[in-house]
Amino acid sequence: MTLNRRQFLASGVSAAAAGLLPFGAFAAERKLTIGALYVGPHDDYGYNQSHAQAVAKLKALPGIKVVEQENVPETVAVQKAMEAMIEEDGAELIFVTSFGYFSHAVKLAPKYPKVRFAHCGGLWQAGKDPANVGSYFGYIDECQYLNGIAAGHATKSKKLGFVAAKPIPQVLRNINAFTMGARSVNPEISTQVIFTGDWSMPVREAEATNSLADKGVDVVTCHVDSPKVLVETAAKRGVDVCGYHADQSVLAPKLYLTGAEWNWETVYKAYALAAQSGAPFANMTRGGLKDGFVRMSAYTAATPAKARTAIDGVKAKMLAGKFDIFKGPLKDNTGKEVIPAGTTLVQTDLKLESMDYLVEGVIGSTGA
Amino acid sequence: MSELLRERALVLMRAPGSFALAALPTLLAVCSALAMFSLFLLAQDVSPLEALRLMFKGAFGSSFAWANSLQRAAPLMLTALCVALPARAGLVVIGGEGALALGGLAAGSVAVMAPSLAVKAAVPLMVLMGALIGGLWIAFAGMLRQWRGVNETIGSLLLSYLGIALFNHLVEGALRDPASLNKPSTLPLPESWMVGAMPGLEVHWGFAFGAAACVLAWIFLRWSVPGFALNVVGGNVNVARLVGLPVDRLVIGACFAGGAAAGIAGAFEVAAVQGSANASLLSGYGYAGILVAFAARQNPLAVIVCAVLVGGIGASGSLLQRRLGLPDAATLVLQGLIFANLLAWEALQGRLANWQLRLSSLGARDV
Amino acid sequence: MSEAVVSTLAIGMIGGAIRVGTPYLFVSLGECITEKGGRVNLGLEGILVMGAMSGYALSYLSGSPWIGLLCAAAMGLCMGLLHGLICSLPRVNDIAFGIGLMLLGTGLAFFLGKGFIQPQAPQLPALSLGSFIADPRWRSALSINALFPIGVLLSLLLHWGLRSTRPGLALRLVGDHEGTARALGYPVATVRIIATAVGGAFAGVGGAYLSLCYPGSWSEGLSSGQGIMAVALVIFARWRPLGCLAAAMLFGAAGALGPALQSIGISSGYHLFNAAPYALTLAIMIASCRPRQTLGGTPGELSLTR
Amino acid sequence: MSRALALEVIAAGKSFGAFRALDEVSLRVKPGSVHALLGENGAGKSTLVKGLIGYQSLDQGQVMVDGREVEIAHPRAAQKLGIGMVYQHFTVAPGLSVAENLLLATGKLPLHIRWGRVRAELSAFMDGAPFKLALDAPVSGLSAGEKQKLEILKQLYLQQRLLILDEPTSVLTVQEADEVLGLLRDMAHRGEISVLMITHKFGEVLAYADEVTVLRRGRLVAQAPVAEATHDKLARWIMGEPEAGESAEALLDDAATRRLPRAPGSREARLEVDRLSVLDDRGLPRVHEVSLAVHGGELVGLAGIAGNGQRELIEALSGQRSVLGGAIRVDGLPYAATRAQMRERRVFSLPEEPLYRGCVGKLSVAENIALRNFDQAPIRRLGGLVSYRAIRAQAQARIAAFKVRPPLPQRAMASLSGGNVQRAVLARELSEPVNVLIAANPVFGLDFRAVADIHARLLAARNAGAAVLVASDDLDELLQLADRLLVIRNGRIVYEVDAASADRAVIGGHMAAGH
Repeated sequence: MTLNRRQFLASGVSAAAAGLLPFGAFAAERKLTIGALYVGPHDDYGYNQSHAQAVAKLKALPGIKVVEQENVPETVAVQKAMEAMIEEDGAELIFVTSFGYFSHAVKLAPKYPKVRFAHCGGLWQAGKDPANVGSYFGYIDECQYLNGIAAGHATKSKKLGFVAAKPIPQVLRNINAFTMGARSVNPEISTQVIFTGDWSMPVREAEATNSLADKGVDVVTCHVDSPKVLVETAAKRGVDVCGYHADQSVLAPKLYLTGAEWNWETVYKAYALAAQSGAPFANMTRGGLKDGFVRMSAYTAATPAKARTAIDGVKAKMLAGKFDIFKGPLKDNTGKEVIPAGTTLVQTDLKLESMDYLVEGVIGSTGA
Repeated sequence: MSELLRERALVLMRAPGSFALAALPTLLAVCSALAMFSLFLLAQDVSPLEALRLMFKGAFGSSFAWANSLQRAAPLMLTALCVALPARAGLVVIGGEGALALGGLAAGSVAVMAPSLAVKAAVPLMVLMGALIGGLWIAFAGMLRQWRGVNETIGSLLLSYLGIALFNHLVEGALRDPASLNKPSTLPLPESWMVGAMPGLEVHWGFAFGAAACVLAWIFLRWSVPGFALNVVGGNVNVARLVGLPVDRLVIGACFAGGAAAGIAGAFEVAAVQGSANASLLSGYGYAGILVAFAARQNPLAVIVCAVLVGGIGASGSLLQRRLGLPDAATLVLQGLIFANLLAWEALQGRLANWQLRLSSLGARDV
Repeated sequence: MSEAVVSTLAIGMIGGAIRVGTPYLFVSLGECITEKGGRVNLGLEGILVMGAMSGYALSYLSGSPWIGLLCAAAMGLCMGLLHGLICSLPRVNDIAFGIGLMLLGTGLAFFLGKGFIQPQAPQLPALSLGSFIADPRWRSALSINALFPIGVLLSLLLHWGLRSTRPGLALRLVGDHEGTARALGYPVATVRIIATAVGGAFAGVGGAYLSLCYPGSWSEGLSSGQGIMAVALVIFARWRPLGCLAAAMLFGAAGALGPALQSIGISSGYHLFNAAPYALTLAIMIASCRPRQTLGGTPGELSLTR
Repeated sequence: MSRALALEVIAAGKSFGAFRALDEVSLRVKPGSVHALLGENGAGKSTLVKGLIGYQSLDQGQVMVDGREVEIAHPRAAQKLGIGMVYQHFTVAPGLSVAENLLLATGKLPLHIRWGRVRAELSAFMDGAPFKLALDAPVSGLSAGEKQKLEILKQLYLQQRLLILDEPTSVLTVQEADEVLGLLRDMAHRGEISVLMITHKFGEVLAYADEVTVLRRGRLVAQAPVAEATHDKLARWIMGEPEAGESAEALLDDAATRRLPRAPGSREARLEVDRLSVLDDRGLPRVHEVSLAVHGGELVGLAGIAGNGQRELIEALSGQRSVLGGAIRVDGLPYAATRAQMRERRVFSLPEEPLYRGCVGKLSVAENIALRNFDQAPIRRLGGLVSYRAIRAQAQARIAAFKVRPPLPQRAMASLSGGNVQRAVLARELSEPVNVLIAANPVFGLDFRAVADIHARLLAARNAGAAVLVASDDLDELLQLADRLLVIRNGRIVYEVDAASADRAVIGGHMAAGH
């Protein structure tokens, strides 16, 4: 893990720059087939849909053809699906959108050195992993921090709820950011987390939302594949809700404070055009609000005015690159210091991608 | 009617698995299932001819397609044995998924317990551990049935759910490799332990192992003394007891063997595909194995063919999605149709056997 | 444990029993009817998923959740009818065909349901039974969907009907002893087909509960095996409709246990807590079954309990 | 006024493929009479009766009821005409109560059953019925005799005018049989019902029937008033002309209740049962601390009304049922019915209903014959594999020795006739020297020739020094075969007697006491 911030930015910028290139005659004429694999149904109102929508936008680009496959389990089926896209459809760029696909992409890449495998969420390591595998992800914890601010202003009981699938770093980072955002409003606020154990468990997610509401929680958010059930259940219980993955405001128009959304279009366009024009492949692409990888849902009538001001203030700082969420001193919820005073972990710091703690104010534990 | 002709009819009737009798309804079932599927596609404004052509191409149309189908078939053969072996003793076991998960976990934990083992010892040890744990899990369902009278279909399913919960609990807890960040897994196997592809093929050794297991199972059931005994137990348990066969031991043994097969499937998923035990093992191979076993009428040799067919359907689904934009569920629909048709046409097979019975009993009367 | 913790847990379990248990109630009543006639339908899982999808789709398309519910019931009826008809053919194994139906129903529902994951369909209304209670949490726990009282009524009705109506007695006879039923001139196959179809309709309604009440939307992960578990529930309900009611509630409460425990701070081992319903079912079956003897109340013609 | 029904069948015929099961059979049951229908198995009795009650249609022939021609296409149609059938195999639903079974039998249930009114009606009927049963008792808890009574009660409750009884006394004690048949005859003679009774037992025909019809091979052989019939005449009608080498008299000797000659036995106990207790299928104790001993060269008969624990006892001895308490010893050593013990101590069994309890229907005759020794050389070859050639060779020899028809070892067991299934089972169980033999209802449902053959083999085993225990529902069979008789009632041995000095009536009394 030797990447420093500059390298990150460089790769991110090159990708972004490619996206901004005017469509030259050369680029437009070169035909490119792009493959995309999703772990769930591509219209799940959540994670997979956020990817599929961005991929769909690529279809409009000249010379680009898209082949997709959904519900691909993280088994040998992934390798075979990718291979089939390459062998049968001539795909040259493949978006491998589930975290669990990473090892399969790494395994297959050496066999097809000319094909670019862009994987969502993985940790590509120079020297270890093949050069034609790349990883992209967005700092959606920034949005969750802003969600937290909205929640902090909206809550009366000082109790927030978070329904999460599994205690893994990406999820923990979101829970922590959400909690820290809320506690920046009022340090008495706590977040109760409930793990459902898997990415798509509608009944259990609804049940978790209900038990949170029973406990007096009055704002909930989540990190599961499809937040639809959570948002609808919250709406039934009259509990405020912050969205995730995509804009779910129509599901609870009176209670939807705001939401953390992916904006993969930026990333995908950059990758597609780079592949089309033969520009170098960005092996490690990361970006947050500033880079347009993620965005916030529009405010609704439910968003308190105070929250809007506070969010806008922090957001401006984030967009200027002047806001760091995780900085010392920071304690976890067992009282252990996880970031010493004086240390600041900037968003690109890889330590954040292996987060294994819940910060002070979160009720819950990281063990299974 | 001549004695010779009658004898031949009787031989046919005697072995319900015999080729002539088994092949006709199977063929008709597949045809009618494809016809229904075509109608379904027509209703979706999709050309059935094009779809079927693509399916064939995706499943068996090229060497790549073959490799794709065979690769998918590898775990299915073993999980199908998890149904077919106990079925010989008259049990319907549907809990292979849990046995596969725990077998995979056992295999993966070998890397945790003894990471410095030599390859030659490690891979057999992983397979053995997988077999042992998977076998014990299904054997437990057999024990519950024999000793407590708990229906094995429900019992094995519940045990499967419990096994999966235990699997998740351990993979995300005690056995988790701290370095497995966003995908909780056990410690990855050393690179050298990974089971590779068979020479000249892009199919891992799990396929050969599965096929060999099926052949062995067939020989065992058909020719061995315990296999014969198992057949008696499955045929009439009262008689098995009458002639003093150790019924409980045979039934539990068959369950153990079946569970061991599923556990080995899990071990190969770990050793040849995943490189560690993680939630990706839970991808439905155990349930698909039920389909394969019933389609094969619980005959281990037919299991090989059916597993390749089901693997082929899975492989072809990819092309249907990419070329025709059909949802992945299209293959589920086709699988369901084939399965339902196979069972419905079973009735025809019964009628065929009846005709032959009538034919032969007419002849027998003047003996 | 403090009083607040206890009341949170109690509310969670009682509310959960009703919320999570209702689909189990419908499916197990359906399976109870089917098995009383001497057949097993493992395909209820597929029917449930199909019912959930079609109910949701029709509710969305028509704007009326009740039309959706009817459609789910009709869909269940048709699929149950199919099971009943096919299993009446000689040599067709009902357990195996059920597995086929499960695959087929799930596949069709996923295939045809793609377009209905996104839209929001009108939901069935809820009855506020607890409007006199001040505590909003109790109010919410007792804000019960219309289908739950219907399910309770149906189980009472079935309890009475199986004993005191002609169809009920005929059904039990057919399931108990085929030869006798034949000798008495009852149309065995017809009775079973009707029972399987009606059982399918119940399962369809159970599915509609999932998509139109709770959790109240259609997605491919909606069912987590409620259809198959119902078969186990019926066994330990001893084929009694009121037993099904109790078993479904117990199972629902056990299903609510995992999230409820986490909400009061017991968070480790949630995978195991979430498996509580299965452990509970298995424990009860182990406790109540005896080797080589049939349970009291077992329909004599049932292939499941040979 | 006579309610009893007059039935006439004219030229009934039925074929199964090329096989003529019923050929131009005519029959007349006079109103208010008891009519016996006699014949060997396969003589066409059940085909005729099934046609009469609409269970299976006849190909030709007319049925006249009270002088009018009727069409009976369905059991309901027969019921409407007042014809009721009492089956040999019970047609009661064991999971339902007596009251529910009676009510269901009426076939015209109201949509809503008002149990209050129905119960009152049933109680009133029960008060006037010839035998009494508790209305709320689940039928599964009734004894075989009680079930048989329930069958008859069903028809009486329906106020049927003609009762067809299929071997009505096969599960009843002597006293019960006398009681039931006596009551039915009295009802008939009072003009309340007519009775058509299928039976094997000459005694019943001669004692209770007014007229008798005899069928053989689908043809009518004789129809006569019982007053004109004798024991010998009936036998000759049933058996037909004697075949070469055997006289009708010889066959009759076997069939008569005459004790067969026997060699003296040894006095060493081969099979000992000590305070044995066994549970039934419902988990209730059915055999209570039974003790008994069978000596070498002795044939012990176990008499009892079906359902008194003899089945559970025999199953426990044969290894088909686990033992709750007590001990079994063979040759003085503890015996747990394991395969090794069975082989070493040469213990063999002839279970009742051999097709369902004695062999595997889907396996071949050869494989079934090999069930005792497939794990022994020469069938077991090197490497633990089974030699199908050896199985076939063994089967061919034994099929020839036991005259199994057809003599095709590869044929599926389920396709054989009842007598041949039993012969195949005998070929498996009696081909090797026998030390202990346990048999249950060994000739149930078989015809005279098969019965004689199997009885001879049982006695041969006894004469060769084996300890033989035979349980049978047919007391006459036991009186004919056994050296000593035990009576089992309610799971206990209640009476023991030397067969030579046994008195039928006394034994019957012990079988029935308390019922």
